[in-house]
Amino acid sequence: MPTLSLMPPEFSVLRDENKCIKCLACARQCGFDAQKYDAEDDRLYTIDANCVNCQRCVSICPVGALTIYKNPPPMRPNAYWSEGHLRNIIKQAETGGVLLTGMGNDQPFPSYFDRLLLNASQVTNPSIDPLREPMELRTYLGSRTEPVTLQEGQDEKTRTPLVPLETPIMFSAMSYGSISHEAFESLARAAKEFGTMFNTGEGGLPEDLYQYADHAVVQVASGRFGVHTGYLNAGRIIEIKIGQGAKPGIGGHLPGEKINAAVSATRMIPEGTDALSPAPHHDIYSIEDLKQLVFTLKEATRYQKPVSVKVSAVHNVAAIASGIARAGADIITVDGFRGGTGAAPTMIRDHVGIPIELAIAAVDQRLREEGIRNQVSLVAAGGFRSSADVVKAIALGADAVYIGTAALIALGCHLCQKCYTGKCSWGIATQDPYKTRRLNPEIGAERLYNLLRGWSHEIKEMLGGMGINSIESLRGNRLHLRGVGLNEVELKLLGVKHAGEAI
Amino acid sequence: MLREGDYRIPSGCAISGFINKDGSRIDGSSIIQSIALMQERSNGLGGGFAAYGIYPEYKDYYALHLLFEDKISRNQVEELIKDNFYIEAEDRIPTRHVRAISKAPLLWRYFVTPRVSKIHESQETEENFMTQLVMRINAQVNGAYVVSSGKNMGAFKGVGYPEDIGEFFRLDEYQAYSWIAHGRFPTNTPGWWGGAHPFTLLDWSVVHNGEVSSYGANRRFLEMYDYKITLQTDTEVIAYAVDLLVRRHKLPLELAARVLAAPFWQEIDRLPARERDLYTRLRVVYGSLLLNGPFSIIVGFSGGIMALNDRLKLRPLVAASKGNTLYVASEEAAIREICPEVEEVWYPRGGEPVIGRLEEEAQCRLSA
Amino acid sequence: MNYVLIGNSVAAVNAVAGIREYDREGDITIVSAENYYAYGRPLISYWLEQRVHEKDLPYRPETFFAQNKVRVLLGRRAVRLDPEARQVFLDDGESLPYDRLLLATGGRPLVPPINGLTPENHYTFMTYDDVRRLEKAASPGREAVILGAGPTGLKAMESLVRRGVKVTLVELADRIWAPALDPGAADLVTGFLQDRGVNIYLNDTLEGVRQGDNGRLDLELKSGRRLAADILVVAIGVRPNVELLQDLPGVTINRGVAVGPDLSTGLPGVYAAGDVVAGNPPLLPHAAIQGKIAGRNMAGGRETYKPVLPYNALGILGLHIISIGLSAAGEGYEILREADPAARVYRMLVLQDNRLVGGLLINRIDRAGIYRYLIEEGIEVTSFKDRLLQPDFGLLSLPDNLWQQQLAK
Amino acid sequence: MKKVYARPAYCMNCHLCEVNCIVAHSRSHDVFRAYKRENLRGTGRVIVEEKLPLSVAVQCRHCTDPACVAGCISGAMVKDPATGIVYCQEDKCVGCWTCVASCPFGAIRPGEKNGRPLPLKCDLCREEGEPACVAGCPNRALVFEERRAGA
Repeated sequence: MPTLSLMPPEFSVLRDENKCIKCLACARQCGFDAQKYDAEDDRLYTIDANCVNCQRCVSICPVGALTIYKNPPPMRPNAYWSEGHLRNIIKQAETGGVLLTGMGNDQPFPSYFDRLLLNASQVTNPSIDPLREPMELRTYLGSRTEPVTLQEGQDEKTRTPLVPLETPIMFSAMSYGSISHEAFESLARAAKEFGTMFNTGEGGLPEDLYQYADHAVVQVASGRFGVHTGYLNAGRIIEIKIGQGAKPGIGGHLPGEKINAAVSATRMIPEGTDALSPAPHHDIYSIEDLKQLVFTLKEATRYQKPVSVKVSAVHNVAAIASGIARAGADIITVDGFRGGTGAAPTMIRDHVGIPIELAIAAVDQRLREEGIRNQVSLVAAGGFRSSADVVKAIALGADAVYIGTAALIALGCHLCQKCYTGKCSWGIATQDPYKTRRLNPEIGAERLYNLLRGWSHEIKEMLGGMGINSIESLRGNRLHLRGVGLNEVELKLLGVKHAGEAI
Repeated sequence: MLREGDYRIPSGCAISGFINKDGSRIDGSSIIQSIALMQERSNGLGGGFAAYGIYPEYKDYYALHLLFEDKISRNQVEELIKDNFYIEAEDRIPTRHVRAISKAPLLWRYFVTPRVSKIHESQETEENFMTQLVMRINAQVNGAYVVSSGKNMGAFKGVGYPEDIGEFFRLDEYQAYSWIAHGRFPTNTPGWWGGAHPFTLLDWSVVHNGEVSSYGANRRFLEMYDYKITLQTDTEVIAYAVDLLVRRHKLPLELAARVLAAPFWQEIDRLPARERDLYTRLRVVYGSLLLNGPFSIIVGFSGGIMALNDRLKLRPLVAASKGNTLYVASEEAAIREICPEVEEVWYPRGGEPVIGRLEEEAQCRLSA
Repeated sequence: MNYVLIGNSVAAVNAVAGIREYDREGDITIVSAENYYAYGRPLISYWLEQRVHEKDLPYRPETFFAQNKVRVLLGRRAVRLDPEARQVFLDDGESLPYDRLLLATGGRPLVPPINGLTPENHYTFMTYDDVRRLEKAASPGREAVILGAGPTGLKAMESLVRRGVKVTLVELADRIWAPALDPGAADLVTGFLQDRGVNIYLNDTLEGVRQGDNGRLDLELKSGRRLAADILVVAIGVRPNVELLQDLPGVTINRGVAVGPDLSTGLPGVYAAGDVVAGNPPLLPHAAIQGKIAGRNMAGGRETYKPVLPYNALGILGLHIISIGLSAAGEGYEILREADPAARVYRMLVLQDNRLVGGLLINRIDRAGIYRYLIEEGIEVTSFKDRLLQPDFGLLSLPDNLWQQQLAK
Repeated sequence: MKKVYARPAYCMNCHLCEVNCIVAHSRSHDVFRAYKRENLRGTGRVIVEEKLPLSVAVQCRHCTDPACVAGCISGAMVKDPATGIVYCQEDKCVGCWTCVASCPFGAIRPGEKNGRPLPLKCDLCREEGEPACVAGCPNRALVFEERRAGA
């Protein structure tokens, strides 16, 4: 590293000395060595260059003495050579490395959620008041056997049970190791309490959290970390992870520093070694290989666990999804280009994949055209920011959605995008015991529960407004969507009319 | 002016129907009287009837009721029919002049039976072959529309108040063991005869009051099963849904009703294990066929009728009985109008089907 | 149940509380030789220097006795006990029957026979009456000699110095407060006092007292030194007031009254607590704890008194000293020590077999109780010995199970 | 009785319990005045001990038989028989610090207020309902609850 950085600090921390009571909470809580205390002089000071704007100090300061400012661009404004490009280039000139980042794509690509509007009932049919009438969000995931036959229990032994969700929102795959035990437990507890699912991600399920396994989607990824028969049978759903929205086409890398004893035991790898997930599964080089793995997992669990296959939303996702359905999967999970990650090369995160809205529309339409939509559940992931996004996704054709980033934000994440450093000040994306304890799973679970509760209630309100009292009547019901500012191709792909067009 | 099929048309309506379970047949004057009483619920933009048991002499033939806007379409359709069917009889549907009715299309009926070779060619069952042909005509032949296609039944519908339509079609001259009727209140004025109720497929006929908010979900589900949705009306998807569930997936009508107006999960959760399993499967597998939003419907079919309300009972539906006759209607007055001394009157709960079937003996007699 | 408590100091008051935990109704009578409601004896030095006023002396508010339904007989002395009849006789002839009796008579100052020493020409430093008498003499500019540089002598010294009296301490041992201060600490404290104008004579004692014509005392020390003084305070120790039980069959007197683990004496229904008990250090915490336990046991409790090691917190002229257990030990013990003479800080821990047996803290006394806990519980400190004198020493310095157990209390 | 229990697994070493304690025990009940006018920094009655990554807030356990009460020479330190709260009647304290030597948790520190001695110890915010340290703990590392002895 050169001693002189060509780049001035991105952020400045301002301390209002009139307010500061020198309780030192900021210095104790800063995860990035930006807040310092000099005991000899009884003086607090900051090293701005270290600040990542995670807002931990600002949040913890009992007197509101701290503000973090984004420094003005260190250059003459240039619409083409943006500050981001400049900083990246200089960083790479200094390090020669691949740019790494965390969380989801933060670039200003269009959001189709923001170009879709919902319908509501007026006069000709009544809206339904969720406070007065039952409003059903229960959603089942899995393959539907049709037609329904009356012979009771006739196919019970071979029938893979469907998995009920009390709300069509699950917690995305975030592996133990990439996130702390505390964060992981928060997700697990909230999922169980609310009656939905969390996803273990690719790092296995810690022994002490098996009590939540009946609400776990247990993932099998290319690294096969923590995968054993007990794990597969404990979970409610098994998910084969092929791809991830934040980094389609590439594998994962959890640095050795995050592999402590507990993570090592759960992942079944030596302590302190890097956990490398290969880009492909080395036993899946074709759709028929996938089918083999699907059925291997089904055999291993006596056909009692629905198998999900998770792919990134890429250009030909509809065809891929069809293949997955025909390979025997019960659930297809599609992760859009806004999906988050603990660590990804910046260029991949920001420039690969397609928006989840288009992917949902394409996959749902394709499966319907092939008449196999009822054979699989479609789960969408990647950048769900609100209950309205969820409603729009379901209207486009998803059965349920995964939320990851939103869940982390509920847990305290401030999107500083430094997950890959393992220094997370909020105790989420770290294994540092000084920081993980900042996330009390009791509180974490409560906050996540509250989020699900709030969103679910909003979904009910929106459904009621549309005159619908059950979520399945929204699924794929694109008539309740209208586009704004979308061109004809976009409207056609999404299968929606433009706002202003009649029903 | 866009018409049915070009976009969705919500409407409010009046419905009425009855069945003589002993199979005795009566003419159409009483159903006209009943539906006429609810004129308030219609606006003169659509009325229609379905009648069962009206063609005993052709009971083994599919009775195709067709409307044509012009001769070109009629020629096209007739070619199609000749290609695929033996035609036992054909004629113009008898009408009489009614002042309120104008701009009637050409109305024809054909009593047909499919050519076996064509069925083989299609690699489908006879009934699927029939439905596909009907949908092909509706979707592909501009200006032609199949009003009904069942056996020993027929639908009669058009633009106007239902009593005028009944008069126009001379329903007083038909004898049927069950009649259903519809007076329409669309919230726009497409003025197309095909858009009136009932909607039919094979021997299913559906009249409907309400607006189904789940239409998009229902429709896209049915499309997976090769139903060509042409009218964009709720009634059409209801008819197809019943056809899928009962004819193709072999569910008893009672259970099909539990799909269209599914019990709430909280009710299902309280059921004994076996029933819970069945009802859970019904909802899970056919969730997309749940008719969400306000509706009351009467479904007519060979040998019976079924009335059903949405599960919140957001639209009116009354049932009554006297002797062997079961009446259902939007309003009690519409029943009392034709049967002043009903023995029993009740208001079916939301989601609870009211089904009337021909007695076994009558069934045998009619199909003999 | 009829309870009679002889004595009205800390032990008796705590006995009342102890009794009332078990028995809300029984009659309680306190016989107090002093004319005051119970007060903390150590407060007398604060009273003398006017940091505490008479109204603040009471150990418990007067309402305490009413609330607990206690009859208090002030200024009455118990003179005879009839264990057979279960009666105690007072100096005015009244007799009180008892079912349970507590002997909490405490002790009195030890005054050795010294030539010329009379009750009139010296002061003791134990009771409120003592300091009320002393107050009259202790005016600024006068000179006082205090015999004995133990905690009592030192507190007397402090209050007299604060009143402007010039004080000389005479101590028989080779250092002040030898049972609590090791030589290093004693030096520090001695230096501190000398800086404040206190004369200190060690290895010396008083041999004779003469009253001069001017009313001043002429004191002759063993070393031959002669001291002139206006005030002589004798503070060399206390003697238990055991007279009531003297010579009664079944009672063992060994300086104090011998008691069983439940604090009962050999006489049926008779208990003892506080300074009167044999082997008990004459310290307030011990009296309080024993009083409470004796009270409970008198009323039906079955509690054992686990002897508490002596500990003392003493402030003298702004210097704070906490001594615990064998705080003055040296030879044969492992000593951990930290001293900062400039700040007059001295911290010393005494270990034996890797267990703390004593501690002495001067001027940096935070968390002292944790050392006392380790000493009392006899906890092995090998694993955290190096942390004992660290500035951030605390509960977390102890092994996990210990601090967890402490915090769960 | 209800006491404050520390849950070290969730103590994140922010020391805000100390700040909240100080404010609650200040004259002004205002954080700025408490620190900047009343100069109360460092006078928390709860002590956050650090052995990083571990930290824990230590405070009075309100013992059944409190050694500090037994040891108090002036009768200032008492245990309220009704509430069980051990607290110091400040105007009676003479500052001998026997309580400091008595407390097996080291939960009493010598302090002063307006030139008078004041033992810094938790009084469970006697008149305030939920103690300020518990109410303000951002991570519920402190709880105010009744636990059965030995539980």
